[in-house]
Amino acid sequence: MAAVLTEMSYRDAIRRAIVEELDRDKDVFVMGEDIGRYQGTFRVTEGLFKKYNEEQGEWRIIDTPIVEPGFTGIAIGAAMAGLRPIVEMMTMSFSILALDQIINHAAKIHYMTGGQVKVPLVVRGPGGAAKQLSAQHSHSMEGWYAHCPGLVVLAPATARDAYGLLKASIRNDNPVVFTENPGLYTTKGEIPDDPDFTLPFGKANILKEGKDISLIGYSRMTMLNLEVAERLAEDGIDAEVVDVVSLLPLDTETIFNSVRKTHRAVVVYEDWKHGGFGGEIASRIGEECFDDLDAPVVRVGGLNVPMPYSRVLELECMPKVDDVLASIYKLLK
Amino acid sequence: MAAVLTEMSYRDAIRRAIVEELDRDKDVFVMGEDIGRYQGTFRVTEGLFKKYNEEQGEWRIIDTPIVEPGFTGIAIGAAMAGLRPIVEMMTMSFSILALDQIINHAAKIHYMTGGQVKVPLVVRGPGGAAKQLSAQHSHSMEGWYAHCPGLVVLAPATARDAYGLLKASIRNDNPVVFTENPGLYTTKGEIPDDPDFTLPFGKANILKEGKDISLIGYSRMTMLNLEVAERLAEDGIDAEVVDVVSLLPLDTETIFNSVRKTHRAVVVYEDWKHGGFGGEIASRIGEECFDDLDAPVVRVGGLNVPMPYSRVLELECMPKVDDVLASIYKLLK
Amino acid sequence: MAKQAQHELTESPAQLEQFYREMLYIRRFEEKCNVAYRQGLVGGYMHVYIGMEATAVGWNDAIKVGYDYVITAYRDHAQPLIMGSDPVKVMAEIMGRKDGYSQGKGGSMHIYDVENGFFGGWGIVGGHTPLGAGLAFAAKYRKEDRVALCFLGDGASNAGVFFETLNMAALWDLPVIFIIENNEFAMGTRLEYHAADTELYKRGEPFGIKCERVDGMDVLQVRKDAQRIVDWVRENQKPYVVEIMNYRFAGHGAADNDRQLYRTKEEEEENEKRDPIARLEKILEERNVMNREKMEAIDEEISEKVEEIYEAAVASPHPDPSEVYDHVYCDMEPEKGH
Amino acid sequence: MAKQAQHELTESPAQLEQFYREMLYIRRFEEKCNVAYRQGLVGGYMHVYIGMEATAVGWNDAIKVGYDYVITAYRDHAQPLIMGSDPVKVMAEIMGRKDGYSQGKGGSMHIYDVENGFFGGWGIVGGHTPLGAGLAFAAKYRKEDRVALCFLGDGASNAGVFFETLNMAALWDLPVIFIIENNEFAMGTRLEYHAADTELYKRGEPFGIKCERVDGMDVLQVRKDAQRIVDWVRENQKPYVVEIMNYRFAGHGAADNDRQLYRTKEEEEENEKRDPIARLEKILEERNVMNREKMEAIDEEISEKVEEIYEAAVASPHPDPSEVYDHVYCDMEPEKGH
Ligand SMILES: Cc1ncc(C[n+]2csc(CCOP(=O)(O)OP(=O)(O)O)c2C)c(N)n1
Ligand SMILES: Cc1ncc(C[n+]2csc(CCOP(=O)(O)OP(=O)(O)O)c2C)c(N)n1
Ligand SMILES: [Mg+2]
Ligand SMILES: [Mg+2]
Repeated sequence: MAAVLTEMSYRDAIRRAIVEELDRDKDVFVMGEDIGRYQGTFRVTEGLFKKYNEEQGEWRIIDTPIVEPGFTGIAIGAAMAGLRPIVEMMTMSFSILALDQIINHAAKIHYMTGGQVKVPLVVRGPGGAAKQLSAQHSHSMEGWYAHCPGLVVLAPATARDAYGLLKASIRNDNPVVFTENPGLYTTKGEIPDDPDFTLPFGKANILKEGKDISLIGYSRMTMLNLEVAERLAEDGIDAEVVDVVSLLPLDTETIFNSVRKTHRAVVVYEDWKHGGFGGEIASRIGEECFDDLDAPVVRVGGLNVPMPYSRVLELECMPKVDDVLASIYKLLK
Repeated sequence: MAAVLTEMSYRDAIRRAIVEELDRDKDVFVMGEDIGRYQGTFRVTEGLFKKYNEEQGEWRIIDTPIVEPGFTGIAIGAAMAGLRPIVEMMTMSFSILALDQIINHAAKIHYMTGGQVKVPLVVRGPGGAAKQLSAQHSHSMEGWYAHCPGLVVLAPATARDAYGLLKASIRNDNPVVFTENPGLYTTKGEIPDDPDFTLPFGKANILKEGKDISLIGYSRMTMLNLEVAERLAEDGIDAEVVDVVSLLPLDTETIFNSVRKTHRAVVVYEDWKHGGFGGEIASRIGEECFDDLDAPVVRVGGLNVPMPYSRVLELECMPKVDDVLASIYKLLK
Repeated sequence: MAKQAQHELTESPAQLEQFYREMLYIRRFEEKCNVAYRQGLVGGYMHVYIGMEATAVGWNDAIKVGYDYVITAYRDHAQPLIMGSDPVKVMAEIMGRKDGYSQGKGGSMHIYDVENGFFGGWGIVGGHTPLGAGLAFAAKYRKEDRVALCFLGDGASNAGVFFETLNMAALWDLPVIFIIENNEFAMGTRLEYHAADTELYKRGEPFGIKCERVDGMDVLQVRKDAQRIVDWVRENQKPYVVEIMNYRFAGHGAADNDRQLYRTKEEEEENEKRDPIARLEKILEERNVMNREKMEAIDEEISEKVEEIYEAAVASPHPDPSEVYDHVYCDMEPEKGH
Repeated sequence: MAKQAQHELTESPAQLEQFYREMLYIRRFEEKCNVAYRQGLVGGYMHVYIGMEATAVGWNDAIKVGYDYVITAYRDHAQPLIMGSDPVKVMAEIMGRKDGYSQGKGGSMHIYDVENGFFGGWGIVGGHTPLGAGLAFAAKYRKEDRVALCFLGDGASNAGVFFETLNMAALWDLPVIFIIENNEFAMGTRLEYHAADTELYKRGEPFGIKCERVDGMDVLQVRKDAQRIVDWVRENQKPYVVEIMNYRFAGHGAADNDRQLYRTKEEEEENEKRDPIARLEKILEERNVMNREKMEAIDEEISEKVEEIYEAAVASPHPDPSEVYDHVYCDMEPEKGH
């Protein structure tokens, strides 16, 4: 029974997932800055306040003051009592203020209580740089989150994954950090017309098969890698594109199998290179696929500088197709 | 002209560094919770309040309310105006509350102002697990900090390094995160009797030379590696112990040179293994020493679980000599 | 200053005896914890409630235990004991044993008994205050009339997240009561060195939250204030801030051996005169509820009970190393190994 | 509500003209920024000060520019313009050019002119408030009599770190003035949806900080209040909280095209009647300081000046890609490459 598919944007897929889960379960609610009456800065929550609060007279879409630690904590407390909050961070950069709540509280509660308390919380929002938002608004936080046991950390690149994984996250009893990306909101994908469609955590995708080299990334960098693969194809190089999707848990098997086939790997991430999550992926490959590698595992990351405002400088910071190609050609030489 | 050496504990070395710099420069002051009248939870600041505030009538040692974001921010503001604050975090775990101030502000100010403003700030305190402090008090934060450009991140293992590097940090115009370790405070070392002794950032140390394998770590894990090396020596394996000391900047040359000599490397860190800083070190070695490696670079890290209270479980979480040995023997097989 | 207690003779002898038993139970339990700590049976940080007993006892009597929510910081042994939790599981947790409420994963600072509505047990100063509001949020969201009690220290009342929480609690009319236990110290720092204005109840004012300062050393007065406030909050569905004046007789934590760095012996002795247990004993005598002999008998009974709890906890095994991976996730395994 | 202005005839004609010129300068400059944004010469987030000019102008006139410290959030173009900063460097920074104050690294939200005592320019709501106190801390530490002005929004006044800062500012007697610019909105959220009590000045009260609400649309009144408060703080070496009532005529940022989601057209029109520039124009006429013709001439002059600033900024080159590594550290090179 093949599901009917509808084409929609990454943003609409996320909104559909939220609406379906709000309709399905009264315990689900949404909380964040400017998400209700103002419809959300990135318009992900458009129409929700009208539908639930105004038309249905419910208290489901909750505009908060600009206090990330406080409202995240309230959401966690509500989750401890059995509700299922979806917290929007206007940008993931601002979640740095709520790390104590997310890491020291949400992520550890199930453990510290010896399993007495569950925290069915989703923290979602756009991560990484957008366009000229400068140093304080352009953080990639997912690498930090992926370091913290007790969390599930997702960074889907496609509308379909965003849809299926967000639904799974809302239904899941663990705290989930769900990173979107401003550059992905308008990309399109096909979504199954099935309100019970969910996807499992910890599953990487092969978006393009290939035999010569594995291009490994997540979120917007997966889209970059698809471009890189096209450019490589012009030179007769057949690249495989591995979309990591889930940083914690990490699907090492899919990654290792790809590298065992291609014998070469490049890991691409937008975040600052030094100490970023690409190091985790690369060192895993280095350790587990040592005998399969024909070349060193190369990482391509963001420049190790605070994000500058100037577009010229900003573009310099983020990995581009040519940066990845340059590393690959160095590798193949 | 060989300097006269005095033997003292890691804790006393840090205190001496602080006192000498307080005496040297009126712009230096110390701020933190219970550091003054109460002498500091780990007694690092013992006697300072009495000496400066009571006897000399100065306002140099400042007890704060328990508000890490607020007092760190005040210290940063004071640094912007040219003062040189030393902020003690009662434990580095609590600095998670101040990350917005340290990362979004201190680390980026010089850049965002185009060089107009300097932030000569030191944030120091014990990092990592002590003994049964449970999940919320046992964080290793240095890996996160080392990810952030604009910061200098140090994690000295010896009293001498702690002394020389802390003095350098206080005199330096960049924000420095200086991680101590509760398990190191009572360890002893020899300190040069020279009030102008400082050490450069970005310099790893070879604490024991060897030719068969490189044991790479920092802070308390360097001491563990020395023990591992002794055990290996019993089996005729000659290990080299590399103390990384400085995570940002990272002295890759010393690390690479060691691996190029030994052809094998183990990276040991106390922090959660997944996404920890060991990944950065291991993936660098994998990339730059590919042809020199006779075996995969292995990482030994803390278990990926929130720190449990029970001593039995806590010991299970932290890397132990036998864990490192087990990885090495697997590698050598 | 705190309003003076006026003892109207409203409490029944049974009730008075119950308060006495509960306070004494906490006192003897905490003393035993101190013994266990000195014996090396407890590690890490442990903070006892000695001197502050009237606060927990008075408030606990004013709520619907098992229905209402209670949350506090790391000084968290007292509440579960009088909420009907299994005391062996409390003591075993403090010792990090398998029979503890968190099977040894939490320890002294992280006690939870969720079935009874006790939500812990938190180590980050101020960090649990939004959680308390979140519990009240859930009650309101579900249109239940539960009330949440959120205890915090004078030191914690400076935390930014507490003020953020106050604003939202008022903005959304959450039925949460913040009980600032002003025991005059935040670890080694005196109240006047950490709070610009030492009348901490005022922190509710800029948010239009009803707030007041009350006495915390006379359990009868505590009980009356508590009932009045709990009823008001349940009825009006709005938050409340209470500053309750008590005092900790012990050090900050079991490892704090330097009380003289922040307070004098004379000050301690002066405050010991405020001992809530001695105070109730006087009332019990005055009202002819019981005589000293009866009190001693009760004390002996409770001390024996505490001894049994201690023995049972000591007999509980340590967790098996393999349990280290349990409860990292619900229904998911974490990745294993170093 | 805000105290009513009583115009005593104390300002000299020259002073009145100066206020007029400064407000108009800000207005025209900001309008030009909007043009530049629409032309694609400015990217990211840009927040203009249109409607709020009287606040910056009145306060700036009350301090010792270049000696006292000034810090604000991301709505930061106005202050440097009237503090004597190089306007081309301001506009160039907004456009991300090499001649900008931060050589294009900061952009609209991060303008700094430290020589003149202007310390920015910050993007994290509330995050700069402890920095403001820290500047005052430095003044006190050095026994200088500088005062720090820290501007923040109504939305920012909910931030926890702001309350932490208030407590310490009062505890340590820091000469800092927190000026809460209550423009009735935090982005798309009305005051009453984000603040439980909309009288924001009260937030100083629990710390014993002197605080009051003042009018922010009449520059003469602003100037008087500012001088009184700055003098008091300099004299008494204590913090102060001022809530100043103003209104932003524009959207939150240049990208905010949906003002009708949070306020009506009628409301906007009603508030336009409060326009501080029109208000001063009326006073200028009433007091015979200048006539409409003179005002138009000044406007023309200023508009031309702004045009020149704009042209000069546009002519400034973009930074060279290699500059991306400059100023990550003082006296240290960062590691390079992807
Ligand atoms: C964020 C944070 N900073 C510091 C600490 C260390 N610490 C634990 S308890 C405490 C004092 C708290 O005092 P108070 O809130 O008055 O509670 P009391 O201990 O008196 O019950 C401190 C500083 C901590 N646990 N969390
Ligand atoms: C911590 C944080 N959360 C969210 C944002 C996004 N944001 C930028 S400005 C703003 C509104 C602030 O309003 P207010 O403080 O009243 O200042 P105004 O814009 O009115 O001058 C928001 C939500 C941010 N910059 N920082
Ligand atoms: Mg206290
Ligand atoms: Mg505003």
